[in-house]
Amino acid sequence: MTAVNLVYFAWVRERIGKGEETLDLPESVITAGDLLAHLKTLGEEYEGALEHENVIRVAINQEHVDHREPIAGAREIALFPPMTGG
Amino acid sequence: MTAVNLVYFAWVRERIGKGEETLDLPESVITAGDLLAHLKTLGEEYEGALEHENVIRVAINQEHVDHREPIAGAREIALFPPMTGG
Amino acid sequence: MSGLPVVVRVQRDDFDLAHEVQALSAGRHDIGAIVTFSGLCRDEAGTLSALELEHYPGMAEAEITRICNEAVQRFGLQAVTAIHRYGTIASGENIVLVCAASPHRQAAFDGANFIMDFLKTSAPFWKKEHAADGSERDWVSAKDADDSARDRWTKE
Amino acid sequence: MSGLPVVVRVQRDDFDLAHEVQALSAGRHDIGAIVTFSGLCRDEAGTLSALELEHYPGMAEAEITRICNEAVQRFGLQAVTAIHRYGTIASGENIVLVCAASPHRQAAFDGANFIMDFLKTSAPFWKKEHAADGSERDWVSAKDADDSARDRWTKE
Repeated sequence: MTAVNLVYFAWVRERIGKGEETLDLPESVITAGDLLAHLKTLGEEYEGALEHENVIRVAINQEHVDHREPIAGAREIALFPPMTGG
Repeated sequence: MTAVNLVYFAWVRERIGKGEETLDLPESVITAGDLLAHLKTLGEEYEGALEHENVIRVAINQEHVDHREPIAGAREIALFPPMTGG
Repeated sequence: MSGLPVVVRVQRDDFDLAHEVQALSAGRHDIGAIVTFSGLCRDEAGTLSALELEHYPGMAEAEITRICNEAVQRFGLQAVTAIHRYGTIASGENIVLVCAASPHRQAAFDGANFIMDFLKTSAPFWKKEHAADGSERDWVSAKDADDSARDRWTKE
Repeated sequence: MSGLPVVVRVQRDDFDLAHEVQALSAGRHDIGAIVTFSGLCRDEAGTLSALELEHYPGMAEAEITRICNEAVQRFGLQAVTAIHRYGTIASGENIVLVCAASPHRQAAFDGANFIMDFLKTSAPFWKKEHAADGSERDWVSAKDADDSARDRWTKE
């Protein structure tokens, strides 16, 4: 098990019901996509927030990554909807 | 003979040696191009200023026109080089 | 070009366009063109009173800086300033400012346009609408048109 | 849109960017984007001290107004301000300002860009260079690149 800091923004944050948390992840969680699948097993709120996995954006250590990106070594993983700034 | 007000700008003005003048034009001068040809008969300074006729821009009553434009009814005809504002 | 030509700020407070342009160009005689883009909160025909701007602190600054540096390289910009606000922004107020300076006009236009297109699609900011009747509306959805606007820069 | 959305001035004095943007957008909550273009006198690596701007009074205003009105129509702009200076303009100083406001960002960018491209090639202004050593240099030549920039707007 490795502990990782997770941060959530916008409606992902609202649906999960918190802005951040530290979770122990099973070793079977290798990629960002694996992380999303794992989170969806943790409860209805996660399931609701991450229902449409393909729209969820992932950043590792504050850099955008693909869902196929390995999360090994991540200090901080962020999950959020498509951005609407500007 | 009809009298017309002519105005000159930039190096056309400098080469002709004046900014404006009123000239009586022979009736054979129908178009803006005819005007350029006529002016070139009036002296070396006009010849020098209008040597490359195709680069000289013409405005009639403060609107850009083609060299083929008839000048009948013009209150003011301006001759100037390609513009370099902005 | 002296020092770092890119200034990025993510802040709650409003910004002052004139001050930023002044800072960008002060003492310089080699700039030929400055293009500024100000993005404002529209009231959507009176139905919207404000936007709530959420952002990812740290990553927001980093991502905008990355985009600006890419624009400096790509368009040969002399200086860039980009400021993005967060928090509650009432209709009529400023949201974002981009200033791009260059010797020539098209580079300044393209640089500012490029920065805005990428900022829209990759800087971590999210907008929630507050309706004029006091109710909270939903999060603004990302637009396909914004992805298309971004993608035209890689199509050439 | 209330009143005439186009303001054009041809003047000897400098202008104030912040004041013009303020005047353009004051009291409005329907503007989403304002793009400004400032054209400045470059010193050409220290060789140029000033530009002498000659213009055709009357026609200069008329031509810029025509261009701005065309941009309002074509890009659906909410407001446009265009100011062009004449007389002696030292390096580092402003020559021209264009501000374009629109609900959406690309229209504001395109509107300001369009106005500058046509202003360059059809507004009756001419620049003469003053060298840094005090001598008067020649008139600036029109550039083919400026004609090309203008012509791209009619090629689509």
